[in-house]
Amino acid sequence: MGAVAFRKLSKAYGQAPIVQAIDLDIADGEFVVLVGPSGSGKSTILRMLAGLESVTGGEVLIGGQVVNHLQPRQRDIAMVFQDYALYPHKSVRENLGFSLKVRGVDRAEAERRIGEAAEMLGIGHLLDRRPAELSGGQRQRVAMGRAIVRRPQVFLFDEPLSNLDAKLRGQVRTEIKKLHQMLGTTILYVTHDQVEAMTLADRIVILRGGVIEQVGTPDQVYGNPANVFVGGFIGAPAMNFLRCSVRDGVVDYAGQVLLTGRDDLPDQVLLGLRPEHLAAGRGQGIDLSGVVQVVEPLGADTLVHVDLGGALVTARLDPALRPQPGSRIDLTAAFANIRLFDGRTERALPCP
Amino acid sequence: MGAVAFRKLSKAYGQAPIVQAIDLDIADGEFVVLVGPSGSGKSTILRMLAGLESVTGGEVLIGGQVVNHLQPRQRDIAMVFQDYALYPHKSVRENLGFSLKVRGVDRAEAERRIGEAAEMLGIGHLLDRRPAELSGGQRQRVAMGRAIVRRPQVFLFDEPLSNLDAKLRGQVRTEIKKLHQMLGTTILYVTHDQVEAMTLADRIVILRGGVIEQVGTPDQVYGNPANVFVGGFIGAPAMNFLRCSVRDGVVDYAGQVLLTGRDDLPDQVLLGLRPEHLAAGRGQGIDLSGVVQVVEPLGADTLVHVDLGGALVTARLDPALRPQPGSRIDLTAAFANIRLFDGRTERALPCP
Amino acid sequence: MATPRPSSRLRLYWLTDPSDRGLAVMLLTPLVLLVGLVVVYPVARLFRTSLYNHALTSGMPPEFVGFENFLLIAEDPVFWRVLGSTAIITAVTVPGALLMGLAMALMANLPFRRKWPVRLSLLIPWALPLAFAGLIFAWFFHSEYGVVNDLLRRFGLQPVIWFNSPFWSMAAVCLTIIWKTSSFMALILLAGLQTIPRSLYEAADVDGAGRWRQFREITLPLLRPAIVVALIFRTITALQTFDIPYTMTQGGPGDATATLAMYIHENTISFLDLGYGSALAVVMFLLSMLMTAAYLRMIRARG
Amino acid sequence: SAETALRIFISSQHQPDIWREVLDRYQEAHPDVTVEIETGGNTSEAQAQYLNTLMSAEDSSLDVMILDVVRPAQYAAAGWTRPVEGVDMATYLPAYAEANTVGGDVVALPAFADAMFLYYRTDLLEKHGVAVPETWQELRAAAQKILAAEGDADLQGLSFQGKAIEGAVCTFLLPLWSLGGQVVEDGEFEMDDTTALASMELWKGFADDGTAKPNISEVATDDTRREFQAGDVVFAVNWSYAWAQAQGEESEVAGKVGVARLPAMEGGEQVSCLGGWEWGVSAFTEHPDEAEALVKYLSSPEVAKHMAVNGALLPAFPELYDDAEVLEAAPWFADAKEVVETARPRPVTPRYAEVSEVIRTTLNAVLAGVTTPEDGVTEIEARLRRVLR
Amino acid sequence: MGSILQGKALRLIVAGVLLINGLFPALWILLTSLKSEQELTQKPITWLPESPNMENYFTAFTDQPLHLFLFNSFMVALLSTLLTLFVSVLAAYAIARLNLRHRGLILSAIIAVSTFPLVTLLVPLFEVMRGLSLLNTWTALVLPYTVLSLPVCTLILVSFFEGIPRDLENAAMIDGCTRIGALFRVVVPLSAPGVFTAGILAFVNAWDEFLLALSFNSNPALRTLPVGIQMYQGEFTFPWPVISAALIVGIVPVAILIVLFQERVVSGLTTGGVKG
Ligand SMILES: Nc1ncnc2c1ncn2[C@@H]1O[C@H](COP(=O)(O)OP(=O)(O)OP(=O)(O)O)[C@@H](O)[C@H]1O
Ligand SMILES: Nc1ncnc2c1ncn2[C@@H]1O[C@H](COP(=O)(O)OP(=O)(O)OP(=O)(O)O)[C@@H](O)[C@H]1O
Ligand SMILES: [Mg+2]
Ligand SMILES: [Mg+2]
Repeated sequence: MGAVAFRKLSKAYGQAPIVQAIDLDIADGEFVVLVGPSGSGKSTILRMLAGLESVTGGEVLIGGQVVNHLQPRQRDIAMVFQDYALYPHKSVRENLGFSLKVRGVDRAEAERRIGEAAEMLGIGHLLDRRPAELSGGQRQRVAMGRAIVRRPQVFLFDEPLSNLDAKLRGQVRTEIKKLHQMLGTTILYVTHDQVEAMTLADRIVILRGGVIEQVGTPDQVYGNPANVFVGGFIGAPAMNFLRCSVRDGVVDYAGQVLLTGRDDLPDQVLLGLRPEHLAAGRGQGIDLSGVVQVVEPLGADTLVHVDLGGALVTARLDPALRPQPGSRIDLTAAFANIRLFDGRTERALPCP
Repeated sequence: MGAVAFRKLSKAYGQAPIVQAIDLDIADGEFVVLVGPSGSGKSTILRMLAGLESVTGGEVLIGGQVVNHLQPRQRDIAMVFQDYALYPHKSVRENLGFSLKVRGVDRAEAERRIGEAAEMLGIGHLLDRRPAELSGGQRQRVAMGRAIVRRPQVFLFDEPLSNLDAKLRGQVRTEIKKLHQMLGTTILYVTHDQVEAMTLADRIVILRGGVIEQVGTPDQVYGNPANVFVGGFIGAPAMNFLRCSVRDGVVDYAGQVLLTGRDDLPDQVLLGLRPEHLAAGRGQGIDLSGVVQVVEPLGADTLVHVDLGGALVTARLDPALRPQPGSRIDLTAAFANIRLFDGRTERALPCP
Repeated sequence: MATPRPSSRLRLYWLTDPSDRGLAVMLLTPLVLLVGLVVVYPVARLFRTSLYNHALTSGMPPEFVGFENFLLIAEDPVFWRVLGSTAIITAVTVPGALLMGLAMALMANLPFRRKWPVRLSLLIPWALPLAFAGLIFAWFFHSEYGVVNDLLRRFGLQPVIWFNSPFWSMAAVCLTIIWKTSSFMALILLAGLQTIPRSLYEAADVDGAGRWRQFREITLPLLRPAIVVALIFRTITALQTFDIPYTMTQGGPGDATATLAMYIHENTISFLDLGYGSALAVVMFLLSMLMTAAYLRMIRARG
Repeated sequence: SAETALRIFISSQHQPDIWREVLDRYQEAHPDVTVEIETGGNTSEAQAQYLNTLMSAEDSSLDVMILDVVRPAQYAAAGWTRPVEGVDMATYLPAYAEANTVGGDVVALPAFADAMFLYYRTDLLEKHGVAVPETWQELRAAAQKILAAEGDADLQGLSFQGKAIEGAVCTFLLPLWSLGGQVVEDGEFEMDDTTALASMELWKGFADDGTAKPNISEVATDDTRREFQAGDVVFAVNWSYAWAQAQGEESEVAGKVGVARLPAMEGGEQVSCLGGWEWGVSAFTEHPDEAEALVKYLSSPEVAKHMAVNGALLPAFPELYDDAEVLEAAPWFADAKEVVETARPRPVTPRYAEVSEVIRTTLNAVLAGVTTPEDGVTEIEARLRRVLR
Repeated sequence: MGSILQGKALRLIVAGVLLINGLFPALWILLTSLKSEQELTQKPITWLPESPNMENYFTAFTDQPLHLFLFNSFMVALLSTLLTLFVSVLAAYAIARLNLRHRGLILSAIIAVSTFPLVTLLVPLFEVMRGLSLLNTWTALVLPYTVLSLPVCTLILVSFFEGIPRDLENAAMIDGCTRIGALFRVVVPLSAPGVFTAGILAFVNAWDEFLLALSFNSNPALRTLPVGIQMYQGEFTFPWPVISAALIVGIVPVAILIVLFQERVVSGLTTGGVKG
């Protein structure tokens, strides 16, 4: 059925490798979110799966069958393109209905599905416009709608909500979740939005430079990043890292002892601390102290950037707290929330 | 200088009013963020300011002068387009350098500025590519860079970071902030990202359907939304609203007394509660109780959607808390965090 | 701000910063000037002459006769015959060239590794001066020395004396015109094809549209402006068909392949009957404009 | 001194270099005149195209121009040429006097002559013991005999011009004239249906009975020449230019070519069709007198002789055909004299262009089998009556 | 891609047919140019020349100043192409982008220019050129050729300009270009295939034209190719081999030139520019 698998999938443009021998199995009905820095090959992977980009090496499987040589239309997928790719000469309604018309879905049924999708995306009043007469977010919703009206084996979403406001994004996200639960279709979803990634994904795949850095459930990748890159990439604001030296089982940062009794560590470690795990004050586990550099009140929280004497850490503190830039501040974190990484290989180490 | 003002600025496409008699003064050097639902006219306002869209009514002033009839190039502005609008036939370098070349900036200086912008946006290695050979995020950064190399009186940014990953977005955001501090240029910035809006803005303008709903500092609009719309729009997840009836100064929600002694209220109020102000437990001020519907672990927090018997509220709770869907949960919020709105006009009421 | 206020220095402002209308005037001026210089006088004279009895060989001065020339045209059996041939040529060669040109353009737009052979084959018919194309094809269709009949013979078919029969003559003329003019179509369409973003085909591919469907739903609609332009001008030139039948068949056999333009040419250049020739030209102009209006309506109706 | 610069138009196929020689001589004799040659399109049609444009625009840049023999009447009627006075037209071959005189005015003077000849294969005629035919009927018999005996599928008995070109007008007129018919007399339409029909039937008959090829309707002048030269034709009707080529080194039949007068219809006389070119003085010239003087010179026996000797152009003066010098340079002119003398000009009328158009398209249609000879005649009759009203 | 022709075999067949269609006549002319006069009247006809030689080419160049014809044709065509492009680019932009009120009318008027058969305009046009003292100059041909090509070129460009996303032009204006600047620096390069096509059209129109060239430039040194090639003809004779040679010399370099030029015009340039 809709199971998807990549076997040593690679892609290169000329000499430049873009996707490098990726192996991945996605179960039928699974919701997998691809994340990674801009240019890491996310779109390229979706496009290869869709059959829009030739494969340089390896295989793409859908429902257990190698589809490398199948045309996109034979793969039974629907896709939201990052750049929308709306048909400029067709109205929104025709854009949405095109795939149904092509596949011979009957009129009434098509109308019904178009209506549903338009309803869900709040574009019902735009059905007779041409794409050029829409705002950016409206276009994106049409692109989204075009995929939704289909009932394919696999959905591919390439940053489908990036141009929507938070509220709408939340709504559509919920709808996608429902859709997924209702149809049980396999979904590959690219996003830069942490909340989307965390809430939608059965599993998250983190890519960097065309290589998979980690695959895991949202909890796994958030709680136990496989390496410094993943730790830093997942979570906003990003995880803080302190480069510590280890001697005789003592981990110290700039002369300050943070942990003791760890004989299993290499002589250089990176200590990872999420901003939300830092609290003002002392005594929860490890203590740090530094000078407040920038304070960013976000409403629900306040971000405080603190200079620890060399390293800059960000702490997410209570919105009521508004320390003065330049003032000293004490920060503390529980031992349980600390993550350790090898200072050289940057791989995760067993937690304290 | 770079002060911008709109006087009864309107725009209509045919019969449809898109922007409706907007008045707004932006001081020289101010950083104003425009937010609003998709299709609310944000891009249209930027485009009218840039001189790309004709004005249906009212005036646009830059530096105190009416510029309605000036060509875009005479307005000395730089703009990042929502749809990028990169020159497909020019390399990234030429895209960045075009405005400088047109304006006769000398070669070496141009090179320097291009280098700087590319550096800042992490696209230094892409300078010789064409837009078609870039990923979505890379294109967006080029679009950003094209504005940055200029030193205009006013910057217009239309969702300049929507296609970037969280980490990069954070970096670029910081750079924009620095740039603003360094150059003191007036900036109008459209974004759907709450964090960007809150951290960058001197003032936030909230639009709905071409009408300004509120103008204020981030703290103001977050802390004291002028109406239900603003309250619900700013902040993610959105503010929860409970429709309460008021009798004899007693505010009650579905038979549950929430506040007392408020004689100044109309007989219907909406009680607004931000998700982060709800905590598990009882006794902080007002207490609510309901059935857990959906639990969304986000890593740094857990969102819990609770059915209060009719209304659904979202609470942002500690990530360690993972209540079972279907179980009962008690929620509590401090009185200070409650916002009240007129049940009919939806306008804010004095706080308790 | 360095820019002057519009109200204070209105004139300068107009020059440096023309409003849409000012700009439009500026942009259209060269065209208007050139056209005015080159054809307005001739065309005006043409219209005027069409109202005169102005046959040089009559040895009489031009005489104003109003619309008499047009009445004569209506009664002229030769006119109706050449008009018929012209209509046939137009009706056959315009769609013919469109189809052929479309095929050529699609072909030239295919991602072949070497594009130049196709492109060269697309251009050559066109680069061959019109004045010689008819002669050369007359040679090709020659019943004895022509390569067409030679091929027919080689394939065991009965050779045809092309120019002995009105039908085959017309066929040969039409084939030649299609050959010569499909390049024009192909070039315009090829250019149109090149501007259709690839991503639309990708989207259609994903949407499940096959090649034919994509062609119909994406290529054709997006190509429509180019097609209309090509059709307008191909139709106008088809109505003016002259060189190919003139050199190929001299209108023969009899006047079976004589066209309106040949008749105009004959009347003006050979018979020196300028009045009648001009009137015929005016008729041709009206016909062309009628067709053009139909096409323009076509774009507006669906565009 | 008031030097006059004259500009004369010659087709570049008419050997402008040799004309230059005579012009140089003229300049020597008239130091106050310089003559410049302008060469133009090579075919009669291209020249007409050019000259008609120029003349319609009443352009004065040309003073003298060379005209196909069918055009002086038209040009005179249009007022484009200026009559030449004081010339004794009797010195020319009578047909040229006729062709250049319109309503009593001499509107142009002959430059050189041409006519249609019967070309034949001396070798084949000899081999099969056939005499040079004097009537078309004899020609048919001779051709049939030779064809049957030779059994060469590629060989054709007779080649003539059936394509709708100017030559076809001559084709039509030849039998008609032979039977004493006419098309135009004194500018009036004067066609006799029986002779016209005889002509049509004759030609169509040749095509039908295999004397000529079935595709005769696509044969133009040079096709006749080329096929004759390739040895594929026994008899050919053609202008004089074919002679030099047929005897040239590229020819398959060099040395086996004879020329004779064209056959007559039974009971008729042997006639030929007149060709050749004339000098006309432009009506818009700014130097009418000098131009007229020049034309007279160019049309003089002296020049005609020079052109005959050096350019192999047939002279329009009968006596030059017996001139020793001429015959030495072009011996076959001896045979040509008779032909040229019996040549008739095509109808001399300002509306000749229309006459020509009607005749050639109709003949072409008849030869192609699209129309019957009877219908063809009716058609010609009807249309010409309207033209020459 | 945008083709209905799929399947390699079918594609190759169609390509083959089109190639033959396009190239065969030229090839035949080429073969003819290598034959002798007599060979043309052989039955059955020969395909390959019996004894191919270049003599006809030699004749073509010595009989007439073929190089001059080529040069004149080339210059006239080039100048008129440049002028046509310049004028039609401006006009097309006005029609495509400025919201003109009588757009349909303007378009029709422009089209109307090309609906008159040249013959009927010949004489007055001649008078105009004489009035401007332009007879026997390249300009006498360049001007009318330009006007002849203007309508079709303008319409082509209009349809192209309409296809260029407005935001690209907007970006250029923000970057400091005037509208005209944006036109020439962004719109025109992005319409390269269209501009190029218009260019070839104009070029070939000029290259092809016979009637005006014959009448306006009687000076042999100014003859263009079509008129020049006629000079090989006699009143009756039509020396196919030599004329073929001249035609090959006339067509092939131009076609190759255009193709080479075209190879450099990148296609599908608008991709990657805007979202939508
Ligand atoms: N050419 C047009 N014709 C008709 N309506 C239009 C046209 N262009 C834009 N609109 C409408 O104007 C409204 C405002 O558009 P605008 O692009 O300013 O929205 P926006 O606030 O930028 O939205 P987004 O966040 O989605 O980019 C939208 O509802 C859009 O549909
Ligand atoms: N045609 C091309 N030629 C060369 N390099 C290309 C081409 N197309 C894409 N690339 C490169 O391939 C890499 C991967 O691109 P891709 O679009 O998959 O990135 P992405 O992960 O989707 O990024 P984003 O989040 O910015 O959309 C990028 O570095 C891009 O520059
Ligand atoms: Mg991407
Ligand atoms: Mg927008």
